[in-house]
Amino acid sequence: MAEEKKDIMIQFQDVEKYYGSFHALKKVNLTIDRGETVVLIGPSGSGKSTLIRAINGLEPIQEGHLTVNGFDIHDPKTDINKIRKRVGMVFQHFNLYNNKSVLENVMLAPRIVNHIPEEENEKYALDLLDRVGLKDKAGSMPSMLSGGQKQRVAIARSLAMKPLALLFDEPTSALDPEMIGDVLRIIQEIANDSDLTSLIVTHEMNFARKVANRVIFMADGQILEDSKTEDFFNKPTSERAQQFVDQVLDH
Amino acid sequence: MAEEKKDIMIQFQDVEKYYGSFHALKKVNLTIDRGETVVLIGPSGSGKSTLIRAINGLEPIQEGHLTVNGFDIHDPKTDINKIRKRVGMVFQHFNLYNNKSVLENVMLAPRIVNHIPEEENEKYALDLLDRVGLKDKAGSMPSMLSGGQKQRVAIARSLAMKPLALLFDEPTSALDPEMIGDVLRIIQEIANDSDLTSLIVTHEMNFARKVANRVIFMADGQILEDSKTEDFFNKPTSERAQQFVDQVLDH
Amino acid sequence: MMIIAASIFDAFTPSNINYLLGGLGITIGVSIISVIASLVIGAFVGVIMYEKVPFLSRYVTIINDVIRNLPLLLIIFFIYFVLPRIGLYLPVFWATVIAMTVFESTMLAEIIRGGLLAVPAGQTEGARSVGMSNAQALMHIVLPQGIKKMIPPIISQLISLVKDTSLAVGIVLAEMTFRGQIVYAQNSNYTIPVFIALAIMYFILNFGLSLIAKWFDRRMAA
Amino acid sequence: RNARHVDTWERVQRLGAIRWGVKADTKLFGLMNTKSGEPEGFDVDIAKALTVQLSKQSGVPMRADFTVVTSNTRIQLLKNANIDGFIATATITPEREKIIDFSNSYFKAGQAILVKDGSGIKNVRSLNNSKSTILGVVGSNSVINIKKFAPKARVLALGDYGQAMAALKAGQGQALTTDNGILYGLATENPGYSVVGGTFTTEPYGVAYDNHQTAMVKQTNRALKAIIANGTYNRLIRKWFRGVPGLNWRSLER
Amino acid sequence: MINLLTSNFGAFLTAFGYTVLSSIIALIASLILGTLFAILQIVPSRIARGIARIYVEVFRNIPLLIIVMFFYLVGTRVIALDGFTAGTIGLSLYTSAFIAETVRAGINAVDIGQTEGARANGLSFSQTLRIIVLPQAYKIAIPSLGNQFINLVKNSSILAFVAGGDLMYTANNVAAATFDSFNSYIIVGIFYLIITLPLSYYMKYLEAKTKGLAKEDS
Ligand SMILES: Nc1ncnc2c1ncn2[C@@H]1O[C@H](COP(=O)(O)OP(=O)(O)OP(=O)(O)O)[C@@H](O)[C@H]1O
Ligand SMILES: Nc1ncnc2c1ncn2[C@@H]1O[C@H](COP(=O)(O)OP(=O)(O)OP(=O)(O)O)[C@@H](O)[C@H]1O
Ligand SMILES: NC(=O)CC[C@H](N)C(=O)O
Ligand SMILES: [Mg+2]
Ligand SMILES: [Mg+2]
Repeated sequence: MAEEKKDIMIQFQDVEKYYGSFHALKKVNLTIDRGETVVLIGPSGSGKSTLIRAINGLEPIQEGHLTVNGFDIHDPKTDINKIRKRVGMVFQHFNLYNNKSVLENVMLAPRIVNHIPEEENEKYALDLLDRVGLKDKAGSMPSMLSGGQKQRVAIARSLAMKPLALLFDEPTSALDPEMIGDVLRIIQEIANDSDLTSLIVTHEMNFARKVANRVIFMADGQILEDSKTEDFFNKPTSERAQQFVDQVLDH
Repeated sequence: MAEEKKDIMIQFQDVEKYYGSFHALKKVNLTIDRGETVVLIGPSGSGKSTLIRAINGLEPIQEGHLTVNGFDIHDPKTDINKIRKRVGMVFQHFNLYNNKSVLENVMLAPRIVNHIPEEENEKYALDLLDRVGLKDKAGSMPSMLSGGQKQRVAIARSLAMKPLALLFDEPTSALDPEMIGDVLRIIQEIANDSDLTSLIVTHEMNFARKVANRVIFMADGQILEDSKTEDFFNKPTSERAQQFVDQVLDH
Repeated sequence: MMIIAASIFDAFTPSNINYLLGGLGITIGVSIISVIASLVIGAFVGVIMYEKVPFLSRYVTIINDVIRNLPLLLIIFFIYFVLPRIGLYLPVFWATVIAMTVFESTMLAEIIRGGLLAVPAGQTEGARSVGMSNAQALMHIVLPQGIKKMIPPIISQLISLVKDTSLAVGIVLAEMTFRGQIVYAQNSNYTIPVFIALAIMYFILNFGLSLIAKWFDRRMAA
Repeated sequence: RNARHVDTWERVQRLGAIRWGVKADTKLFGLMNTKSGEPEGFDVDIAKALTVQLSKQSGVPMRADFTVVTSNTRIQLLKNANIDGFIATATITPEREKIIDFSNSYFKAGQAILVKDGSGIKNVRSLNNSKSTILGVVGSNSVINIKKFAPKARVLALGDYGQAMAALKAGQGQALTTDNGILYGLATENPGYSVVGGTFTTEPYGVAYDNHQTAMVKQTNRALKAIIANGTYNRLIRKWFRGVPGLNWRSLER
Repeated sequence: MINLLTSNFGAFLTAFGYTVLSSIIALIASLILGTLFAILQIVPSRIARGIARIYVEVFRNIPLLIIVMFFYLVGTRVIALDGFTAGTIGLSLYTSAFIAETVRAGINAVDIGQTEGARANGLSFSQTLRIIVLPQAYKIAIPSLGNQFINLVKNSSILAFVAGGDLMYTANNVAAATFDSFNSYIIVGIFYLIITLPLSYYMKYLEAKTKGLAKEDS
């Protein structure tokens, strides 16, 4: 498996995922190259979170191969933490460590996982907080931040591990409308960084249009559409996708 | 107070509201006539929920007069349940009774508050569920419904008390994007019912534009703007409102 | 009622009061040692049950469930009768400490397991998603947050422990309740006043503890 | 089987002390003095006298230490090696002799009943009906014996004599049964309650040791003879039982 | 062990019956009392809240042994209470203090939105409490009520001290008569586990189920 083509970052081959008897991912095939920015959309319950969490090993798969950065996640010999170190994840509900300050949230994993020297670690963490506009909140506890601020810290926390890929699971859907803009702007900046691979689940269609190279549409655990962004928004091939886009853009 | 002009439904006169030492509503003056549809917007924490909850007596006010349907809410002699019977409220998180079926949710208050005969009550409840498109879910428990369905049941539940006014506090902001349309459509139908007074907090600007007679903009506990809908969207007078509208419409 | 009132004065001579207070010392002594021992063991067992280590967690959980579902009184008697069979000859004080520790550590283990489970899954996921190991996530993220939720039930369990030392009366530990019995053995008219005095002393001790716990809890929350 | 008791006689000489189990809740025999923290009573004094005599016999100076026991725990404390022996109003019975050793009898008691004056109960036979409840203490053979004399009555076993007496006063039963000596102790402080009907069993008290302590038992029997011979025994009988109403202390002398 | 069990089978079985009976009576009584004192703690009357607080604190902070002794020796002077009755009353009052706390916590854990929804819908305070909040509070409290019940069964062993005829009392008597303490206590231990273990596993199952549901909800 380590002989994958060098420019493939994430590859699903006939992946099947079950929750008990519920079939959540059905024969999923998907290849994402290094540096790509891919947006994943689809109705609620279609399996978007399941797919994205599988990449990070948060959900085990039952069948098929899922190769991330050259390692097969489904192979029991693979050390999942090796993958996670290089693949960051940003959650809908932020999942900041409630018991740690903002700065500690960013510094903890580099310190205890990558053993970065304290000084270097702090400097980089503060740089990142600066980049997301929150250097002045370094000493605050998560509970004192607004949703938008929390999400920006979560993004900085992921970046601190110098990831090759970042996964975003509805990063703005728990935010007040006013806060959404700031977070999307930062995600866009990160995605434009040509080295980084991004996979983003979102309902913000305008944003998707601006940022994505490709759009993937899922329904009922299947990938129904995988197209260039402009093609997708001009005319989705499947009726289900058309219907979805209409509904989301309607009001 | 009962000699208010007959066509005024809700009137705030120099209302002040504190949470402990926090000044949440500052000298609020506002008059809403019977049959009007008013949209209330403003940034997070500006006091929109506080204002709307005060009308229903869910939050006590400290100063001023707040007259609803001719009764002064701030007067200790007023029986708040008399007002609540005629003023319905729809919440962001639906607040359906989790321990009652859909039909029971709708029938409970008319039965135990208004003592409507069982048969008549059930007939009307089923009519309402039909109106919101959920007659077939009458026997379901709330936990089996999607967010959009829950909110439609909540609307039916409010209507069952034959209210003079309905208050909506961000009725769609906890919903999946696909579900929002249906709920907004029903709210619009209700608002167009010329007898009913509606006060709606929402971030859905397109909807606001379609449904409202007037738009009220709040920030920091104050009403900064109170204009005809078209006037507001063409050119808000305050800079703060302009900025807010830009931000919400931006992405 | 007359008898009670009259015998209150007779029952509480300075030497009797002293004697009872000496029992309070033993009650507190047994409690403190058992608290510390059962917190350590309970934390260990609780984490094993939470972590789902293959085999180990399963058997530890079964043993824990059996013990915590037995009456403490029974465990006290049982331990007391069993220890010599396995060659352990202990003074009553230590037999009580062992019985209390065996029982209370199973109760605490259950509380600790529950507290860890109550930390939202998102916290573990956040930690795991940046490459932390299970142990690192537990130590740095889950445990510190779980402890906050565990404190109130732990405190009430510890208050139970203090009350439960009264059961050691069955194996003649000279704690407060037993000494109460000795006092009324002098004159059986003292029986009722002594029980009232015991009730008051336990109440002060435990209510005091719960006030301290509340204060502590508020400080933690702030 | 009992490592620390392999040989009690050898052990007490080695340590220069005998740890006696005595009662602390039984008037006349063993009752705690809360001022001194030391138990006092006939059994306690016998223990002291025996210790002195046993010291003489062995030539090793020995101290008497006291540990509190109750009817329900005395045998277990012996088995747990918390004590070397007990002198605690314990009747020598064949059942007990299977698991522990007894010296010769040092006191002859008999089981009786204590009732409220004017209750109309004259003896144990008047309790033999299903309406009667008889109170006793867990671990005493009295609650087992009584079933032979009043098989129809209900028997309730409480934790100690204080509780049993309080229960009798509270009306939880019509009679309290145990050995006459213990009952006289309770009767002295509770006017209005009397021992009635005389004794209906014989209860020879013995000094108890763990199983197979032949040496210790032999030495104890020798010591018992000695303290009877030198008048100590009768002095103790006088000290504790003279003036107890209803009790003929002279008959107890040896 | 088998010998001891068969030769005293009748006694153990009767004792088991007493333990079960006392537990069931105390469960029902303490649920009723506990709910009452939980409600008193949330009504808008300071006096009611104060009385409820005192009740709960008193019964929570005094050992059950002493409460039971009190009813057995003192309470019985008011109306005759035998050991079983006095023990069961003590057990009920003691447990009700804990149940009051559990039910109160359950009430507090019901989403405030449920109350607001009901009040906004025109229901009165007591209607809201009775019809909407309490049923949900009980549901939330089930795991913890279950644990209280298990504790109650275990605590019923206190009846031994007042000759309540229960399992523990019988174990003590059999042990004293046969000198076979080891096996007597093992036998009653098994009898206790027959009641408590299935309950405890059922509670764990419920806990797992509600947790699973909560996950799907969010
Ligand atoms: N832990 C779980 N156990 C059982 N079923 C689950 C679990 N997690 C998700 N599912 C089910 O799997 C399906 C896909 O869920 P998933 O969360 O991936 O959907 P999604 O596309 O992310 O939806 P949303 O837009 O609501 O986040 C849903 O039907 C969901 O109910
Ligand atoms: N119960 C409360 N106690 C103390 N402060 C409160 C309470 N409820 C609201 N506040 C504060 O009052 C202010 C106004 O709150 P309110 O909920 O009315 O705002 P809002 O405009 O509805 O905001 P959002 O758009 O986030 O719902 C906020 O600063 C909030 O923190
Ligand atoms: N309770 C007692 O110790 C006295 C009763 C009786 N002599 C016995 O040995 O059991
Ligand atoms: Mg999802
Ligand atoms: Mg609000």
